[in-house]
Amino acid sequence: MAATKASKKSVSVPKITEETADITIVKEKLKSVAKELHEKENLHFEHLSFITAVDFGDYLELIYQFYSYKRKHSLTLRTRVLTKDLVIDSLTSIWKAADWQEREVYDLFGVKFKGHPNLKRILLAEDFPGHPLRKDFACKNDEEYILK
Amino acid sequence: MQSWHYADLVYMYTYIAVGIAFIAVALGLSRLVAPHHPSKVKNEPYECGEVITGQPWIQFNVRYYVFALLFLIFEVETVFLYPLAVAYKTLVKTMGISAFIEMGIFVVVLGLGLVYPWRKGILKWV
Amino acid sequence: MPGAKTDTIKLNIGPQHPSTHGVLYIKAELDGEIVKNAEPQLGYLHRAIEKLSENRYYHQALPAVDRCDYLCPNLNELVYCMAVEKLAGIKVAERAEYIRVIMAELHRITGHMVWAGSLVNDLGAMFTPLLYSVRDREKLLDLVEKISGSRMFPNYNRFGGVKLDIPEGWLQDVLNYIDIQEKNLVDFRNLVESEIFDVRTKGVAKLTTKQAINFGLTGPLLRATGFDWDLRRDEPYSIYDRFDFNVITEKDGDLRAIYNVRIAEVTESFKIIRQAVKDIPAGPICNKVPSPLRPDKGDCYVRIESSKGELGVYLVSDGSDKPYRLKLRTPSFCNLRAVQELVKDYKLADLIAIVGSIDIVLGDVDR
Amino acid sequence: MSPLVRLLVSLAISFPLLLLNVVFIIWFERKTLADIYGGIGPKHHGPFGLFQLAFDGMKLIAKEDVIPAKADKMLFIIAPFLVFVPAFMTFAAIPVYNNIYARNFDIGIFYIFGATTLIPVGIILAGWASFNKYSLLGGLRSAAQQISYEVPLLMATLGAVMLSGSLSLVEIVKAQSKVWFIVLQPFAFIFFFIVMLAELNRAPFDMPQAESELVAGYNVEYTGMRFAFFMFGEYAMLLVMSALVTILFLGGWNSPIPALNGLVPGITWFVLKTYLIVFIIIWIRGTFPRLRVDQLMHFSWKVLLPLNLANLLITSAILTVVYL
Repeated sequence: MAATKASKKSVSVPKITEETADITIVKEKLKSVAKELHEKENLHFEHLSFITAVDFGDYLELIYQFYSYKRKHSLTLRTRVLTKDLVIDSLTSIWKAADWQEREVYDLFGVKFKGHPNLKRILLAEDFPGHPLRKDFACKNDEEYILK
Repeated sequence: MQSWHYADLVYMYTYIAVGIAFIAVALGLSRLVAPHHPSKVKNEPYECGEVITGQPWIQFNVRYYVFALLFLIFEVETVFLYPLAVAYKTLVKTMGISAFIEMGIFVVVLGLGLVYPWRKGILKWV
Repeated sequence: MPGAKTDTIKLNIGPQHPSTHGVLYIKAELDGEIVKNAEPQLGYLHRAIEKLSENRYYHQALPAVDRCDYLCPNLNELVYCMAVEKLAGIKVAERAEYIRVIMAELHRITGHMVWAGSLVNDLGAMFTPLLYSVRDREKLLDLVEKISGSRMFPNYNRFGGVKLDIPEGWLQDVLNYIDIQEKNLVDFRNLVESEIFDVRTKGVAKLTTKQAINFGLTGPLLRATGFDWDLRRDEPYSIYDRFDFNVITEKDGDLRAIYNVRIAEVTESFKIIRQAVKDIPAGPICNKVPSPLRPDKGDCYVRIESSKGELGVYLVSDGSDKPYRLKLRTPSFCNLRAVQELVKDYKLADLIAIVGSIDIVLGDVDR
Repeated sequence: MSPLVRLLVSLAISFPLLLLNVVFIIWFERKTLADIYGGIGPKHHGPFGLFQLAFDGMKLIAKEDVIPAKADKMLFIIAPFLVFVPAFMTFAAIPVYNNIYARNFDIGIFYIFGATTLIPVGIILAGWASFNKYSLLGGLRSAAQQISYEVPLLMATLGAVMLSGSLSLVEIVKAQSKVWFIVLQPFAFIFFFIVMLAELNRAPFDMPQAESELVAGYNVEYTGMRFAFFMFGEYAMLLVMSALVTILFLGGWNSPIPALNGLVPGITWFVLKTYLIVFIIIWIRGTFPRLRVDQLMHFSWKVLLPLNLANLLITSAILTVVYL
């Protein structure tokens, strides 16, 4: 798994030399790293392609895909949140594109984004039980909800 | 009033009465034929199938009515133009150029009436 | 009028509304005709494609992905197949690459044309422009049916190639179709580009490049702001580097610019298809793929330029025969976010037009 | 003929005539639009689907009549009357030929405009009474729009009145026996035509209905026969206005070339011209997108009205020179 390999590096401020890069950071640093990614002239990641999460049992890996139109390089930024403590900083203040992406992750995985202006479910109904893209979400919950 | 004026009115009212009667008959027929099963959901106003928030009868923005006021002014003035227009031929023949001048005054006054709200910015839809 | 107290109306636009392109629901707040706030509410067409795919074999996810953007399904298939191929290290047959490009561009044409038709519909025209483009789409669906057996959802791409070889005379049919479409495009433009269309679209929902990038807008919306970017040229996938075509940009960033970009792109697609039809080589249409398919552990992100913008697939494999996680980065979803900010202080009629201009397909938004 | 018999005969003729024409226009519109956008249109009932409307009517009669629970019932019921009855009223004043008319009002134009001014009232009532936000917006738009276009409408007619020196529609047509007013008043004709579209709520000015924005505008909540009467009133007005254009500018029953006078009955010319106008209106609907509400207002007050005033001045100047 690329994620597990990368996690050993534990980089906080990335150095990007190649065309693409793949780094993993601790979640506390996310906001400051993101700011730097966005603002530093040699990084200049102005395009946030998507935010998503992958469920690995006791932790969720959050994936941020960036691209720089100016420098023509892309970056996959990974960070982890423990399933017990699903809170992470929101990036909406830097990229407006992050707004709905974060809401989607919140909706489908239950990750709470600190500082998000409007953190509500986006695809599912407000009273939907559980977060369906988590691996422990059994599909029969769904049926019960529909029957209800 | 001359007798044919009354005839005009008779025609007008008959046509109105027939129009109303036609609708009444058609609605009555429909009442006989059509089903009638009111339900709570059916009698809700349509709003794209979502739960309604707030109500439509509110203090509405005044900008729609500004035009109504303007209309009133212009309509009344325009109505006065009609007799002038009908009699224009005879007026020109009897009064000569002054008929045109009178017409011009009328139109210019109307024009000023338009320029005023225009400059005031009332014609702008904000 | 100063001093007059007025209330705002909270209006639900959608999901059962004639011009929300399906089941989009916009919570709008109106002050008279002016939109003070508009918030799209999604999910009425959520079919959990991502979750479904996790419980299916790799190839079984294909039909599900097909149903994402139902106007140009082939592009969804293409990007999903590319992701699996990248993860599993599968080579694509040369002939299949050409067929894929032809199919993709055909769908791009119809995507753009149906968009343009429905935009004019949203602006209040009778069905004429929309039906003009739907009429042309009908011919395209015939072509798709001929090659794949299915009209709407071809399910035609396979890992390593495509499902079936080209039937006899199909390439000629494609060329004929393009000729007809090219003529009809002139007709369409004559019909649509009237004075009223101009006043309705020029200067509406102006965007700067900086804003557009920050919103995460891609595709024609971004190009309409004057930003020269097209994944087909700048990050060539499949065999797009072999074709000669222009990337269209406009500088205004308003509805009219978006319209111009898309219509011009249709012409570029004609060019690409003509070249592809000319150069298409003989040979096998699909490489051998191990069955069941078990890509190595790992993940990848693949993106292509769909008719709406950057369409991406993020795929994680845990080494089993099912995808561990499939994330679809759909352009409709990302672009629709901008509506919220764009419509402020425009009229209600503009709101409908702006939503229409974004080119949303609700299947693509909700997945 | 005693006056009473005459009244009854005119009613007996004009009422079915209106019904038939409206039904025909609706069929004609659907067929024409279908031709424009490459469809087929009604085709199953009768030759060329001509009886489609009869079946539609049956369906509408048999449809449930729903009045929203919170609606203002009184106004809700009155509104369709206010749309249909004026349209029918105006029919009394339309002369089809020299001596074929229900009544030759000597203020015929006033009579027609007076009656049509009631229609926006019906629309506003319908919009307000429905207790629906869409219909409210539609009604308010109608208030602003139809009212704004009323003034240019009257102004555009003034030219014809000045030329003929009469408000009677028969007299106006008679004044055109040599030259049609479209030749003498080309601009007034254009203005009148545009304004007429707005008065009729037809594309590209169909703001109060605006399917793509307001779903159906003021008549969202109406079902069955009540809805039918809105439609009916609308198409009756379409007919009346087309006839009015014919009378005011296209020479009514006068044949296009004076030499042809008397060859064909004058009514034929009248009907042909009216339906030509109807066709053009439908054609425009099939082609153009809708204007926005503010653009609509600007167009009326800032373009049409000044141009109309200018046209009026120029006309009177020329007339002065001619008459002197």
